Amino acid sequence: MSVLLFGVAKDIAGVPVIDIPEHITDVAALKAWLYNSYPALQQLKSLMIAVNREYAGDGQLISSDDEIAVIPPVSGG
Amino acid sequence: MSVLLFGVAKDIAGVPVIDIPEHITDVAALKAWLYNSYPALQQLKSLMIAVNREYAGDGQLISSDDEIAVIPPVSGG
Amino acid sequence: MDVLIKIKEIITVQEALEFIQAPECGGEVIFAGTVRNHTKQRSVLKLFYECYEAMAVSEMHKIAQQVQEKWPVQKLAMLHAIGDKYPGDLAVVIAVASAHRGVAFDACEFVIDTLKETVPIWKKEFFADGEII
Amino acid sequence: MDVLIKIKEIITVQEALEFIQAPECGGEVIFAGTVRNHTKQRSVLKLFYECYEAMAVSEMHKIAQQVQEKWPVQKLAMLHAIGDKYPGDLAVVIAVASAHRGVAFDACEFVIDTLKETVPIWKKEFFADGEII
Repeated sequence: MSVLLFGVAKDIAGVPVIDIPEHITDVAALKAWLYNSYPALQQLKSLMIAVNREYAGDGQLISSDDEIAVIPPVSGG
Repeated sequence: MSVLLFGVAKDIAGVPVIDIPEHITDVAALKAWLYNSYPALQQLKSLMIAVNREYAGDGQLISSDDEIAVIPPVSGG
Repeated sequence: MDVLIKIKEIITVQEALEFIQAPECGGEVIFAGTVRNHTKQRSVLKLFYECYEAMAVSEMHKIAQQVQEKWPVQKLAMLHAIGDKYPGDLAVVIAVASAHRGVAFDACEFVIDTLKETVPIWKKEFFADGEII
Repeated sequence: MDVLIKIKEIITVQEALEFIQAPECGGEVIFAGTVRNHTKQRSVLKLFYECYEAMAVSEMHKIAQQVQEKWPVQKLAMLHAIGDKYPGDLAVVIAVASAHRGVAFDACEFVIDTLKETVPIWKKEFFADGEII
């Protein structure tokens, strides 16, 4: 299952797309896996996950059919 | 002593400048004279007098050296 | 604070925008007031703006002075049109540049609100039904 | 309400202004956010803006939807620049047209505040001292 990375999350991982293990089936598990794999992410003020271009809550299920993205604190404008 | 008229005050008087009697020596007297001479002015929401390009209170003295203007409700913008 | 004040036949947003450009400012707020084609459900043909120019400029400078006392604003442009103005034409432009956008919004709204209350400019409305107010 | 949403390399105030022109609207408020030459007392060389474009456009449409529910706004333009931006360059333009100016001020400030909170766009700051944040 692939996950898109943006902003400083992309810089921390060093790549714009990562593959995550298949046993991850919800947003909470994805966040836990990300914090464990890339500890520098823990220093961010927030870390949101978007599923199919919508901000997702921790309980939301994810599958390989979804477009999943890691959204660090936004800074547009 | 001459007085400048603007906006609807000018339309009511029919001219942009009027002469007022010399016995008028303050703003209150000028307003009273204006309301008496042009009763239609009484229907305006407000009538301000400017002396030397500054809004003037009723007690302010006026003389023929001053630039005196009648300011009906403004409607710029 | 740098201030541009003008009362003239034709004004443009561009002139105000160019004046307030400053690399030390991040937030620019512009108010543009244009002539509407109706007011209170009545169709408007045109407006005619006139002013007591010397006093109007003096009152606009007083507003600028108040802005400077209240907010950290770097640039302020106040342009007002006079003469015949048709629906869609610009009547007034207020442009404010500040390092912070909240300040620019507050100052810009204060300027247009105060201008409408204190600056000796008058409009005459020509309605489609022939009435003139 | 008519809405113009664009994310692209070069944006102009003119494009937003032209879009919101409407003879039935008297009050237009424009916010222009430009790149400052310093931030927190440090000299800025440039910013680099990137976005998650499909989601950014979707979030901008959600903001437009909220505006429509809250205020009688006729026109709304939201333009955001991406790529390298230097001091003085435009980063964002929000333009709102309404029949009444108070509404236009409130809606414009709401849009830029919300955009900064919810729209997935990121800037990287390149400082004169060599640091990149």
